[in-house]
Amino acid sequence: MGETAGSSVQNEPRGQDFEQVLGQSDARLARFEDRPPGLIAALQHGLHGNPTLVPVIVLVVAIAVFGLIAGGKFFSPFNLTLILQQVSIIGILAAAQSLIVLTAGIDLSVAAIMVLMSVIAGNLAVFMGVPTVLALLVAFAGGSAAGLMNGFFVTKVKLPPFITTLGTWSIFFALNLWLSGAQSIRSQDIDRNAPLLKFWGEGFAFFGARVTYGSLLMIAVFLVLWYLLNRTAWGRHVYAVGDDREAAELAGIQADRVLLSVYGLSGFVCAIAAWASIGRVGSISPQSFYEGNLQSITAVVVGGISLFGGRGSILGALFGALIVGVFQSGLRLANVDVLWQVFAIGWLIILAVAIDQWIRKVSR
Amino acid sequence: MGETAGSSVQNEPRGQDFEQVLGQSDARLARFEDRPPGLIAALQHGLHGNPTLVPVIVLVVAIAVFGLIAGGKFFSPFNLTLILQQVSIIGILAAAQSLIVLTAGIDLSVAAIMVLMSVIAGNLAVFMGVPTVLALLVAFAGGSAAGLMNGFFVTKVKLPPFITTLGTWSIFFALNLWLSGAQSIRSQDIDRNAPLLKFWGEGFAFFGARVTYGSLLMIAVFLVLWYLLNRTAWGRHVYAVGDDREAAELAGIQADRVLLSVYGLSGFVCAIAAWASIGRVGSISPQSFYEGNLQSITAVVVGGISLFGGRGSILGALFGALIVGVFQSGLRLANVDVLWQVFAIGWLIILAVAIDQWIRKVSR
Amino acid sequence: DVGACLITKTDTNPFFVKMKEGASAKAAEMGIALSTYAGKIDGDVETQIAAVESCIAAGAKGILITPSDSRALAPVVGKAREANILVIALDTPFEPADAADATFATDNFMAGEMIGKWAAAKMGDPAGAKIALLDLNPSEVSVDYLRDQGFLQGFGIDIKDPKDIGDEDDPRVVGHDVTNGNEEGGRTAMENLLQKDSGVNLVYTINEPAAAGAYEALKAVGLEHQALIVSVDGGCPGVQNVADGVIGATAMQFPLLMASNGIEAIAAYAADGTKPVNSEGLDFVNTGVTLVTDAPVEGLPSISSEEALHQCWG
Amino acid sequence: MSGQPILSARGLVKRYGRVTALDHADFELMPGEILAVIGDNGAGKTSLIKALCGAVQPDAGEIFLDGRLVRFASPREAQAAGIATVYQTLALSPALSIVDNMFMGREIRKPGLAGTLLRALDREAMRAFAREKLSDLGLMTIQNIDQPVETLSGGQRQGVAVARAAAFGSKVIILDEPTAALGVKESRRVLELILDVKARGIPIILISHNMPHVFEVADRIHVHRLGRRLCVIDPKTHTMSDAVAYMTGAKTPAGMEAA
Amino acid sequence: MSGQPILSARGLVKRYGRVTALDHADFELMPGEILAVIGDNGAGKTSLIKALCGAVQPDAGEIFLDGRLVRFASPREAQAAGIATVYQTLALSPALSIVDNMFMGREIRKPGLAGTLLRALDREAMRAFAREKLSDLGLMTIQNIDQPVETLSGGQRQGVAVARAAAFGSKVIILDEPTAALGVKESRRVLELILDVKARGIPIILISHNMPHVFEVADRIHVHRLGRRLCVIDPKTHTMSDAVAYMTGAKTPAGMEAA
Ligand SMILES: Nc1ncnc2c1ncn2[C@@H]1O[C@H](COP(=O)(O)OP(=O)(O)OP(=O)(O)O)[C@@H](O)[C@H]1O
Ligand SMILES: Nc1ncnc2c1ncn2[C@@H]1O[C@H](COP(=O)(O)OP(=O)(O)OP(=O)(O)O)[C@@H](O)[C@H]1O
Ligand SMILES: O[C@@H]1[C@@H](O)[C@H](O)OC[C@H]1O
Ligand SMILES: [Mg+2]
Ligand SMILES: [Mg+2]
Repeated sequence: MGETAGSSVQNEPRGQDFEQVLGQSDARLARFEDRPPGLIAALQHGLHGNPTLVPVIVLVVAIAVFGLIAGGKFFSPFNLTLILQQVSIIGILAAAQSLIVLTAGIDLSVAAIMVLMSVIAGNLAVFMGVPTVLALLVAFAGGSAAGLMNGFFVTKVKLPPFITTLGTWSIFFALNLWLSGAQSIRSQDIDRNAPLLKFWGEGFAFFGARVTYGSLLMIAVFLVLWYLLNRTAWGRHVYAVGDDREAAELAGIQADRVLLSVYGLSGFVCAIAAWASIGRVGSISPQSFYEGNLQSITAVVVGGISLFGGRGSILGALFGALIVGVFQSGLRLANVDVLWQVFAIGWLIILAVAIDQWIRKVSR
Repeated sequence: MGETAGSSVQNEPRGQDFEQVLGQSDARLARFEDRPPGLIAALQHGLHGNPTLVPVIVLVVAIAVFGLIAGGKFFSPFNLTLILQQVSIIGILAAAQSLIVLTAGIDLSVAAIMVLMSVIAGNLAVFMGVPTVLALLVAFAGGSAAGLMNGFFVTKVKLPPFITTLGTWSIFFALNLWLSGAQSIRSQDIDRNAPLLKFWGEGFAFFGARVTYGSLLMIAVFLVLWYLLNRTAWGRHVYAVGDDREAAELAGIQADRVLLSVYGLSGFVCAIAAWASIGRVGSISPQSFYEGNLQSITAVVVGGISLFGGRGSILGALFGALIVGVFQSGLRLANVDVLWQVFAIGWLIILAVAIDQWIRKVSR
Repeated sequence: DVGACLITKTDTNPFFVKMKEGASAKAAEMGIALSTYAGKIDGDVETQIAAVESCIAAGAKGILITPSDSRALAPVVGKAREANILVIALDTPFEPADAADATFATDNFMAGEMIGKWAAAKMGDPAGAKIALLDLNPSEVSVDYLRDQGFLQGFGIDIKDPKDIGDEDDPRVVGHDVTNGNEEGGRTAMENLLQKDSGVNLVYTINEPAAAGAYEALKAVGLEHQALIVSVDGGCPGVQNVADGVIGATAMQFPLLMASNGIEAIAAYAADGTKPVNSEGLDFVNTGVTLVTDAPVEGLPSISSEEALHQCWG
Repeated sequence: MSGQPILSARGLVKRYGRVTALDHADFELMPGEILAVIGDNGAGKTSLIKALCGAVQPDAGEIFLDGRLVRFASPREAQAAGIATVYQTLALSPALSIVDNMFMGREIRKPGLAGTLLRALDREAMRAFAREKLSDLGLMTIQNIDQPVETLSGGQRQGVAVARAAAFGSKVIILDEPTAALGVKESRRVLELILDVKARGIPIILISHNMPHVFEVADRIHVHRLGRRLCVIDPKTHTMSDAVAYMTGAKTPAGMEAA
Repeated sequence: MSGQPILSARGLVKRYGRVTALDHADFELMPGEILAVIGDNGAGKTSLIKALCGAVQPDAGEIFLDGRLVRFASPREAQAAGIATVYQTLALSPALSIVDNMFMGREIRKPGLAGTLLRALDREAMRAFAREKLSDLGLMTIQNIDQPVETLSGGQRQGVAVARAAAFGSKVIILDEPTAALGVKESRRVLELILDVKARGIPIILISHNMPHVFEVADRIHVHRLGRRLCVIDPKTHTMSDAVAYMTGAKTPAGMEAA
């Protein structure tokens, strides 16, 4: 490169006159301070650094309060593990939902995918003589395909996720009715022909507690997804796309591929939920979980994951599902009417997210 | 200000040397061209300038197609005005929903507010002897208050609208069941004690057509809101807040006040829908319109209003509601199973918004 | 040619699917053009109203409808009748019942009473009962309270207001919970009530899917032999569950019969304008209920599950 | 320069989490002057002017307008008091038209009943006014005044924001790096506009990293460093090198109006 | 300067609705050179470089890298070909940390099974590398390398984006107004970095409105006007006044390498 001269003269001070003093400049730019002002502010700051703690604290407080109101029955190992069983399906759906929400989407079709896949696996294994393992593989493939279909509309046709899944929800719902003829598959028929479908309903007991494999499955799903999201490049890309899709694309992320993978994985997780739901419910019912879509969203937001994407830990959704479960169990044991249970869950959603907002306010 | 000298010397060329040539500079900055390249592209460009045309065209095409499929029955003046009646309630709800969507929000509670207000007005006027006009005023006040409650959480507590209305939906639903005891108020009882409640169900007939005042009310609601949004400062502020809230605030718009007014007005419009629904249904049913929230959103998105806020005309929601109505009527008359109706509506949502996206792509 | 409409509450419930089958078969047999409609979910009043209007627009001769809301659908069927269309309520009566030209239905209160009486007789010692009631949903619609209250009355419990679920104060009632009429809800509700009192030994369920869910919950904690489950419906899977010992007794209804009778009535009306007449002393045509159990008790006529399997929902 | 400052502040503090963006900063703007604010990236210049115009609420400190203690809860209140600001991020609504943006919050209503009763906007009047203001700035190369702001280039948007502030600021105009995205020609126009505004007697706060620009137009230069005012220098008695040396910490000011 | 251009384009056209942002623009970048691109606001500079690096798809025209016709469907493809770009809008994810942003799309995995099978990230290695690159740029005043980018000042963010491009661009580095938001000191560092990169033999495209900077570092200056290349001038034989006159249309270039 010897021949290129340019206008910059080597080894001499460069730039305009006034820049010659820069050599002595100081490196400090801003002051930092470590002591937050008050007590509440200290709490706020502490939680701000660790926002996943918020749902954990809400959960602990809720358990404590209902322990006081509803008494010993609530606190029994049996009841606490029962809550775990009762939230396991909505919990797994909430994990699938979280993936979408982290990309700034929302999925109104998760429960519809799940029910459709349980109907498919059930019909194949129980009535059509297909080996159970194969039937399950078909359901997994089907769930992933349903997710990818959502992902296709979101990425290639550029439809907003809300609209896409509002549409596919109807589509999956209709297919489900069509395939099942609105008929449930009975527990006894499953036991006879495809007991493996009910695997996740089994479990073990100790000291009065009863833990089903389904509950453990839910926890495992969350841990695996947490690892993928936080410890792999793929996970970082998911957060980046959710945070600012255009910026991520300019930075070289193939946002469409990332989104497709997220939707596909989410559909796969819905198929896992489908399997688990057969164990939980005992039979395969095309009519169940009609409100599962909104319930999974409730768990996600109560768990502090931002609907704007890119912010929040997927573990929050686990705690969110547990909080809702604890609430419902506590209210029931306290003999509150279903009506007022619905009412209370409404306030829970508002309150939980309000606390979360308060914590986040620190940085504004 | 004679004493201030500064460093700028008056009446002499200012700035750095190289800027002295600026006097002769040319004013053109970019070239414009008026002839778009191809035929489809020309259509795309034409629609791009007038995006509200898109739902109008979809509507016309849908009417034509169903006219062919379902034949004369579909095309009768009776059926066409019937469609107008059938969409009137979801139409008015869609108007309320549009207001929220234009501010980049979404309202899952519009139908719940409507049903609650019809129950309140009905109980007061039919059973508690309150003069009907007063009962209606209470409902209007109640609807506005319910809207303002949503607005309060959105602006003051800074909750996302989706979450707020997911919560208040449960709350309004529970209140509705509580107040009504889940009992519908019978048509005969309304006729006897408060016939005014059913006013919007009346109408007039000509050449086989039957137009109810409720259908006209829907159109009037849209026209008034269109005027407010497009011809007043308030409307411009609504769009600005929906487009970029922070920018609007820095520009001096009190975003919170604008949002509160939008939510309050939206609740008021839900109360109008409540009154209209009594005329339409003939009785007051606390269980009706359970899916009205999602249906109003469907109308809004099929009508081309962006869920990201700040873009789209409220008239789009009117056409959106009509498109859905035409679809359902056409499919029913063509004897298509509900199952496949649900399926078709799913695809309609996806298709309508896909066309809209294609039009908008021009500018990217 | 004669046109008729069948409008059911939903398409997601086998009960209505059966009804549709019955109506379609009969209509085909009698040369009637049948259009079928349904709401998307239970309580979907708007869709049913729109369906009635479409039937009026299409010039149907008769409408068979299971109203999602007994009161809310009355005005629109009134319009249909003004247009000289025969309106027959199936399964769920209107309020008032004469809003329709006729009603072909099960007596739901009686269905409840039947299984209540059976349970009381079967248990031998009704005083030691601990009863869990698994109802439909928070709305407390008429089938819901009629069956629930009928059951309690049949069992011998003072039900106070017969339209209000849960206002009784008999200590034998452990509690009520809602199931949405499906297995998942049945299971969760049963778990919840077991939490209140693990000694539950009698379970009333709104329908057979809820019963199946309740059984799963009991089985999970090894209490399936402690509690007796009773239900209403008589769907084939339900009857099978009676055979399998999941359900102790169920009250069978006849949706197919309701539907085919309905179609016949429309054909008759189209032919010479005759309208069906109500059963003696009732404001509806009782299509009957039959108790199905493999453990018959004294004084209560019943059929076995084996017999029932031949006529389930026929 | 003498008399009472028109806008001043004492001891402003603003913390963001653990970062102290403003650390007991003082500030003074004299009537009719152009005050430049210079400082390294992150020194707290933007935080300072946001505190002055109500866009953020300082954690401590006082602000005085015309000698009276004020507290602006929102940018609107500051605007109502006559302080117009062009933010670094521009504060324009991308989907709205140029006219709509220029008049945001200050719309003109039709005369007569249409305006008072029906609250109808006078769109023609607004268009005409906007066209005039943009021409003043030499920005009428923009083809269509009704086109959405999102279709403009970065520089054109900056022009719209500056034109808005110049049109509506009555007491103080604050410009946060108004020429950062502008070309040579466009920057020149903005500088001229600043001098015009000053000639109308309205004082200006100008944040800029461009030393030639600062030294050309400023009457005084506020040097900001580590969240507070380090010193105020007079461009006639100091060189650009001095300014840069103070601002970067290469030299410490001695014997001058220190903060 | 001789031989074959490393990156070149012929007849690029890009229309946005009715605006023609690129109007048969030509472009040439020679190996090892710093090519400045100057032009009025809205002249189409950003559109030009976005077309070159795959961020927008031109409606017509051809692009050549190393003499071979290329077509980049996305920025990723251009990056894979060795073209790193710092966009005017920065392209950072606000909620993610500085490290995450620097390595976006180029993450380092742990050695061994953890990396290949479990695909675990090597976060320590990434942190160390990021710290080093930021120190090179004098940006290690940033307190915590794991802090989210949204907590940085505008200037600090620019620094992160430049550091990323400098660290990963292997064939061509494109900088769209990299110093626009930067202070005097920070701008100087960026200019030095540009010269460093050039010394490593990597050619650079620099868009800037700052004439002193352009004339200081550029080997050749591409003057863009009305969506196309007007001319290319040599900073050693032309003055800043010439450049400004061409770019603003005050003078028409004669007898030179016209487009
Ligand atoms: N919203 C925020 N959250 C957290 N930290 C912030 C926020 N805004 C500013 N800061 C921090 O406060 C300090 C001052 O920022 P400020 O934007 O005022 O600097 P500046 O002098 O305007 O810099 P520049 O010249 O780069 O615009 C910086 O360290 C910045 O990181
Ligand atoms: N996405 C877009 N939609 C519509 N018009 C656009 C778009 N992007 C750019 N333009 C138009 O294209 C022309 C060129 O814009 P471009 O951003 O390339 O200019 P530039 O030379 O980079 O300007 P600056 O120096 O202000 O950054 C401008 O008239 C601009 O308004
Ligand atoms: O009678 C019907 C019942 O059998 C079904 O299960 O739910 C709806 C009822 O109307
Ligand atoms: Mg700043
Ligand atoms: Mg540019």
